[in-house]
Amino acid sequence: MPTMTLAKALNAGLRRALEADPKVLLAGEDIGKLGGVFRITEHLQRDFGPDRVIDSPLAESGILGTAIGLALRGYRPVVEIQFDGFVYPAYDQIVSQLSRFYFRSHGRLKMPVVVRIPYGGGIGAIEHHSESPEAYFAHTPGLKVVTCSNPVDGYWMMQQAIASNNPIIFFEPKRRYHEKGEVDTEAEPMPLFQARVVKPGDDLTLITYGPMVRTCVEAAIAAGEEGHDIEVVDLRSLSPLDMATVTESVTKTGRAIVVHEAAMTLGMGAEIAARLQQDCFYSLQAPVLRVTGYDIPYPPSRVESSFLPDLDRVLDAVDRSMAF
Amino acid sequence: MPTMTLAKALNAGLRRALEADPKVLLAGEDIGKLGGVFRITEHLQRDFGPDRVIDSPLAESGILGTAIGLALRGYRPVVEIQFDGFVYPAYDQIVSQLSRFYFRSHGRLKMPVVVRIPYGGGIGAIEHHSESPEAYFAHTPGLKVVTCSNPVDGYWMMQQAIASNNPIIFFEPKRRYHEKGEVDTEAEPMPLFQARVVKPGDDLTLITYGPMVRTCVEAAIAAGEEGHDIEVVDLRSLSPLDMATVTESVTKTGRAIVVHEAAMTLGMGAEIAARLQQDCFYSLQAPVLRVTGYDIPYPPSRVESSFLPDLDRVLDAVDRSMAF
Amino acid sequence: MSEPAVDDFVQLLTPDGERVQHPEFDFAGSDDEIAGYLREMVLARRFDSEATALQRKGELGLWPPALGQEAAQVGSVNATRLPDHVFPSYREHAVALHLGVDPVEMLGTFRGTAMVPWDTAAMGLHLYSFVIGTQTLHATGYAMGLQRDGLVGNPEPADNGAVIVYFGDGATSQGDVNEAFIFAASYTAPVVFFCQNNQYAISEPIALQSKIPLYRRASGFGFPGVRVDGNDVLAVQAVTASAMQRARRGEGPTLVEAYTYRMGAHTTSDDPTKYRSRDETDAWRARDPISRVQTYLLSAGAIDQAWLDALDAESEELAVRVREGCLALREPKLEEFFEHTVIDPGEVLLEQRDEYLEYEAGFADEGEPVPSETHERVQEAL
Amino acid sequence: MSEPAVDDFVQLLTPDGERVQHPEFDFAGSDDEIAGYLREMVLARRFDSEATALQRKGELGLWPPALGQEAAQVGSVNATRLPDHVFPSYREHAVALHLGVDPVEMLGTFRGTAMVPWDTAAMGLHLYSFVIGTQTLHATGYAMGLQRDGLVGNPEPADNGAVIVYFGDGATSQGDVNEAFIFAASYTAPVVFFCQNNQYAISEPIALQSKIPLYRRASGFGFPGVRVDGNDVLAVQAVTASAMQRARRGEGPTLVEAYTYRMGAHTTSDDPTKYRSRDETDAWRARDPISRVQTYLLSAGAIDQAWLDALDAESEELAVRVREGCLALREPKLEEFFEHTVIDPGEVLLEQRDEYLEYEAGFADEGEPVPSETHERVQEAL
Ligand SMILES: Cc1ncc(C[n+]2csc(CCOP(=O)(O)OP(=O)(O)O)c2C)c(N)n1
Ligand SMILES: Cc1ncc(C[n+]2csc(CCOP(=O)(O)OP(=O)(O)O)c2C)c(N)n1
Ligand SMILES: [Mg+2]
Ligand SMILES: [Mg+2]
Repeated sequence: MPTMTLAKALNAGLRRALEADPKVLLAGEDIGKLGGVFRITEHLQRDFGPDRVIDSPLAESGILGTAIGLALRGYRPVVEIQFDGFVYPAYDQIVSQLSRFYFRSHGRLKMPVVVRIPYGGGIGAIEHHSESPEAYFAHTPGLKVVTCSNPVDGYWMMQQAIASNNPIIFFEPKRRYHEKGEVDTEAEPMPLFQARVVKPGDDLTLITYGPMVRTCVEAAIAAGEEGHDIEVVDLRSLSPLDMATVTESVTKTGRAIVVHEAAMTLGMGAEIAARLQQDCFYSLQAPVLRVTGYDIPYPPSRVESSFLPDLDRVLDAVDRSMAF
Repeated sequence: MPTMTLAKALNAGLRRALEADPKVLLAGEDIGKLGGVFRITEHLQRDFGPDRVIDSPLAESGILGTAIGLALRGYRPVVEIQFDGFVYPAYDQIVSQLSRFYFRSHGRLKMPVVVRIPYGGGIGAIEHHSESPEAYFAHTPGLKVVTCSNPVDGYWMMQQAIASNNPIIFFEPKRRYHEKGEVDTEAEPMPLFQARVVKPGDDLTLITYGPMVRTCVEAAIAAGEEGHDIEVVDLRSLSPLDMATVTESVTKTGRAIVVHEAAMTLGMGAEIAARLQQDCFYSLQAPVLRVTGYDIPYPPSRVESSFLPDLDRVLDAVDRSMAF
Repeated sequence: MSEPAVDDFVQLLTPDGERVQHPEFDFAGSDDEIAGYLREMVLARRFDSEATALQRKGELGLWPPALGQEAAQVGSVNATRLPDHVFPSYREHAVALHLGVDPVEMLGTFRGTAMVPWDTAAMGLHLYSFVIGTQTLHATGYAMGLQRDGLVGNPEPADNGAVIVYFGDGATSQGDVNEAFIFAASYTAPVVFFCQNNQYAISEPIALQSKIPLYRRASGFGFPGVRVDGNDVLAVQAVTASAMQRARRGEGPTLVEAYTYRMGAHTTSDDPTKYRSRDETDAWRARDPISRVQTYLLSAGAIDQAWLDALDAESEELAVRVREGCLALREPKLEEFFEHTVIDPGEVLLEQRDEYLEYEAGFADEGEPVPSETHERVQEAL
Repeated sequence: MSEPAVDDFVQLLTPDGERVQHPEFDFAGSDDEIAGYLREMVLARRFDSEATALQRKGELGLWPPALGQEAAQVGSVNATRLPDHVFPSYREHAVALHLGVDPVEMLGTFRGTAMVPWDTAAMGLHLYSFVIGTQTLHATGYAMGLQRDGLVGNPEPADNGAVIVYFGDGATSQGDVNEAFIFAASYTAPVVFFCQNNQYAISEPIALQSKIPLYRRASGFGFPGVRVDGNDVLAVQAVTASAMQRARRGEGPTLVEAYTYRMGAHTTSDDPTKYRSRDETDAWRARDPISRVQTYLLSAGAIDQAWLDALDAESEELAVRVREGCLALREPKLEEFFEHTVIDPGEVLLEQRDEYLEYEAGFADEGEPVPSETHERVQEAL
C-alpha cells in the first residue's frame, strides 16, 4: 500500500479519473504548466494535454460558467478555485446556475461538475487565503458539498465526486495537504456521502470534518488520558448530511460538540445542533456545544492560532460538556 | 398619523434620509425615471436629481463596488438590488469587500452602505424572483442584516440603517409591500437591532421575521381560539441577533418554533435552535421546531403555496410542539 | 431618441421594402425562403400577442413580449442548423418556435406550471435564462465542447457546428458577458454573441450601458463586431450566417449587434410610458420588421393576398390552440420538484419530502379558513 | 517570448539611456526631477530585496516583489498630486513609498501582524487589495464621489482631482474590471486605469488573457487606451500625467497599459522556472528600468558617482531600518480584531469575545503539551 500525502493522493485521484473517462476535464488558474499553486494538478497537463487540463483566464465566474457549458455538452469538468477566498466572484454561477440546471430542466440536464476548493487556515497566509465558506454552499439546495480529511479519502472521494452526476463542491483542507497516510488504491471505498466514525467512544461525540478531524482525534486521545472516552465523527459530506451516523453516535454518548473553523453563526454546527436537539431530545445530557472560528473575518496570521479551534479549545469544551 | 403601505413607508423613509443628509445617495437599476420596479424610489430622482438618485448600468457587482468607492469618499450610498435572486453577482463585493473594510483598515474606514433587497415569495413570479438569501449574509462577519415586516418599521428602520456607519443588508418583504399601517412619523422609533414582541403569550414562542410575521400573528390568533396562548417575536435584526429578547420569551414559554421562507438547512432557524438548546436547555419542554421553505430551489408559482410556510403549517407545528 | 443612420449598420432591405446592396454581406436565399421568414415572424407575433392577452386575463404570471424583435430573432435563427446549438435569454420566443418548441408548453414557465419545460437536447435550444448574461458563459463553454468533439474547422463545412447565444443591450454591462468575450477569444471558441440591442434594459436607455455603438465592444477583445439592422430579416440572416460560418471554420467568436427596438413593454409588469416618449415609439413603428418584408414579397410577386389570408388563418388557429392549451396545462405537484433537486437526495431532503407528503395528506381533510374577524386583530398586532 | 517592438508603445528613454521624441507625449520635467525618480526606484528596489530576504528568513509569511516594475510605479505615481487618490493592487510598493507609507509598517500585512496598516486618508493611498480586480470598482466609485464633490472640470486645474487605480494584466479578465470600465465610461468618471502588464498572472502568460494588446480593450468601451514602455519612467510619467489631466478636466477615463516585466517570482511562494525560460528573463533584464535612467543622468552630467554612492548608503540605511523594524513590529492580539469587525457589535459577538478573553485568561496557567506518543495514535486513527 503506497504512502502518500493528501496532496499527492488528490493528484493521483484526479489522474485516475482522467484516465478512466475521456470526458473528464480539469480547468482553473495556473493548473497547467505550474500544476496549480498547491501542485495538486502537477504533471496532469503534461500527460493529458492542454485540451483536457486547461489553464483558464483569471476569472472565476468565467471558469464556472464555461464549466457548466462543457457539462451541457457531456463533459465532466473539475475546476479549481485557487483559494477559498476567491470563490465569491463565481458565486452566482454556482448557487444560481450550477446548482439548478437539474431542477430547472425538470431533471433532464445533469451537471457533473466538481468545484475543488482548497480551504481553511493555519498556513500563515495573508487575508482571503484561509477561509471556510462551506456553509454558504451547504445552505444551497441542489449542491452537494463534501470534504476530505486524509489521503485515503482524498484519493477516493475525488474519484467518486467526479463520477457523480451532481454538482459537487469539494473542499480540500489545505493545511493537511502535506500529511501522509497509506492509501489502498484497490480496496472498495466507502460511499461518498457517508460520515465515518474515526474513533469510537462512549462518553461524548466530537462531530467535525476536513482540517479539524486531526485536531479532534488528538483531542479525543488526550481526553482519553483524563478518562473521557470520546467518539470522533468525520462528517465527510456536509450536504447531504449523514445524520443517521451522527444521531446514532449522540444517542449513545448523550453529548456532542461540533468543531469547525468557519464562523459559529450559521456554520455547520448550527445545523447539526438544531437537528440533534430535535432528534436526540431525550438522549442529550448536555447542550450541543460548538467550538468554531469566531464571528469575525479571518485575522492576520500572527493571531490565527488564537482564532482557530485547537486541541485545547476542544478539550475545554469537552470538560464543559462533561461537567454539565 | 398617516396610513401608508409598506412600499410608501420605505419611499418616505428614503426621502427623509435624502433630505436629512446630502451625502445620502441612491443607486440601482431602474430606480430613477421608473422609480424602481416596485416603485420604492418613485419620484426621488425627480426631486433629488440624477446625481443623488443614480440609474446604474446593469451590473450588480459594479453597483456594489462603486458604492464602496462612494462610501470611501464620504457618501452614504443606498443601493437597490432589483430582486433577491440577482444579488449573487455582487456577492464578492458584499461578503469579501463591503463587509471587511472596517476590519481590513483596523477600524479606520467605515462603510455606511445600505443594500436594499426585496425578498421572498408569494407573488406569483418566475424563478429568481422569490428567494430568501438572508442566511448567506447573516453568516458573514462584518455585515448587519435587518428586515422589516410592517410600514412603521419600513419607515424607521430604513432611516436608521442609512444613519448607521455599518454596512447593512436591508431585506424588504416584497409580498407585504402593499399592506397598510399607520405610521407615526414623529414618535421615537425602537432601536434598529432589537427584536420586538409583536404579540405576547405564555404557551409557545413563534420566532420569525419579514414576510412571515403576519403569517405567524395570524397563526397565533387562530391558535388562541384553540386555547394556545402564543407569543410572536419579530426578530427585525438577523445579524446581530437579539437573543436576549428571544431567550427571555422562550424561557417563559418553554416552547419555540422558528418560521421562515428560506430553506431549512442552515437557515436562520438553525442558528436560533442551536442557541436556544444551549441557552434554554432546562426551560425547553419540547425541541425547537422549524417551519421553513424546503431544501429545494424555489418552485414554479403554481406550487408556491405548498412550498411556503403558511398558517396551517405553523398551526400544525404548534400542535406538535404542544403535544410533545 | 435613437433612430440610427442607415450607413451605421448592415441593411439589405429598407423599411420601404426595397432590397439594397451591401459591399460585404449578401442575402443569397430565394423569395420562397423570405416568405418562410415572413410566416415565422407573423406567427411569432401572433403568439406573442396571445400570450400578452393571456397574461392580461390572469392566466400567465408574466410575459416578456418580443414585439418588434421578430426579424432579429427569425433572421438569426435561420442562420443555424444542426449541429449548431442555441442559448437563449428569456425573450427569444420566435427562436424557440423556429426550433420546434411547443408554444403552449413554453407558456408553462410564465404560467408557473413549470421551470423550463422543453427538451433542450431534442430542440437544440437551451434553457431560457433569467439571470442577465450568465448564459453567455454557458454558450462559450458549450462551444469549447464542440471544439473538443472535433466539430469545428473540418474541411467539410457540414461537419462543423457553432453556438449562438442571445442577450440584450443591458446584458453587455454584466461581468459575465465580458468574461465570456475573454474566454471565447482566448480559446477561439466557435460562438456567435448575438446582442439584440432593443434600446432599453427595462427603463434604462442604451446610452447608460455604452456611449459608443455596442458592436465595437468586440474589437477591444480581439474579435470582430458588426452592427446589423435588426429589423431587416435579410440582413440579420446574412450577417449571422457569415458569423456562424466563421465560427464553424474555427476562426473564433463574432459579436453581432442587431439594432432593433422593443416595441412593447419590457414585460407585462412594465409601464414604458414612464420612461419613453410616444414619438420615439412611433418613429420605430415606421421601421416595423414585418411590414417591409411583406411589401417586398408582394411587390416581387412572391406572395399575394390569398397567401396572406392563409397566413392570417394559420395565425388565428395558433392563437386558439395557445389559448386553449394554456388553460389545459398540467398543474404540477410540489413533490415533483423534490425529485428534481438533486440525484440521490440524502436523508435530510427525503425526510422533508415525506413530512411534506404526510402533511399534505393529513391536510386534505381539514382546511378551515382563518376566522374573518382575525384580520383586524392581525392588523392591530402588526 | 514577449519583447515588444519599440514603435508599439510610447517610449521617451531607450534602454540605452537615450532620450527620444514622441509625437504626442513629452516629458517636461527637469533632470533633477529625473534624479528624484531614480532615487525612488533605487530605494524601492532595495526595500523590495530586503523584504524578499526577510521572507526567506521566515520573518514574513509572503512577499510579492515589484522587481522590474519600478519605473511603471514611480513614473505613474509621480503624475499624481492632491486631491488625487490612489487605489493599489498588492504589488505597488514603490507607489506606497512615494506616498509616504512607512516601509516597516507596510510589512505588517505580510508578516501577519496587521491587515492593511496605513492611514489611507492621510496617505491618499487606499488599502492594498488582494481579490483581483475588485479595487477598480472602488476607484470608479471614488471618482464618482470626486465628481459630486465638484472636484472635476473646474477652470482652475489645481482645483481638480482624479483617481488612479493599479491592476495587473491578469486582472483584465475579471468581470469587475470590465464593469469598472463600463461605469467609468457611463458616468465619465475621472479615473485612470493603470494596468501593469508584467506579462504574467502567476504562471499564465498574457496571451491567455488577451490575444491583442491590452490597451486596445478601452476603445470598445468608448474611452482611450494607450500603451507605454513600462520600463521607461519618463514615458510612464508623461502618459499618466496626460491621462490624469484628461480625467481632472472631466473628460473621463483612460486605460494606460504599462508594458513591463515581472523580473522576480510572482511571490516568494512561486517558482517561475516552471513556466518561463531563462532566455526570456535575460532579454528583459537588458531593459531594466533603473539602469537606463542612471545611464542618462550620468551622461547628462546631472548626477555623478558621489551621488550614486550617497544613494547606495541611503539604501543600506533603509534596509537596516526595515530589517530591524520588521522584527520589532508590534504583535497584535486577537481581541483587537473583535473590536474591528463591526461598529456596535451585538451581544452574540460580544459574548464570543468575552468567552475568548476568559478562555485565554484561564489558559495562561495551564498549557501542557500533547503527550508525545499521541501522534502515532492519531496517525493510526486517521
Ligand atoms: C443579474 C440580473 N439583474 C437584474 C435583472 C432584472 N432584469 C430583468 S430583465 C432586465 C433588463 C435586461 O435588459 P436587456 O439585457 O437589454 O434585455 P431586454 O430585456 O431588453 O431584452 C433586468 C434589469 C436580472 N434578470 N438579472
Ligand atoms: C479573484 C482572485 N482570483 C485569484 C487570485 C489568486 N491570484 C493572486 S495574484 C494572481 C495573478 C494576478 O495577475 P496580474 O493581475 O497580472 O497581477 P500581477 O500579480 O502580475 O501583478 C492570482 C491568480 C486572487 N487573488 N483573486
Ligand atoms: Mg434591451
Ligand atoms: Mg501580471
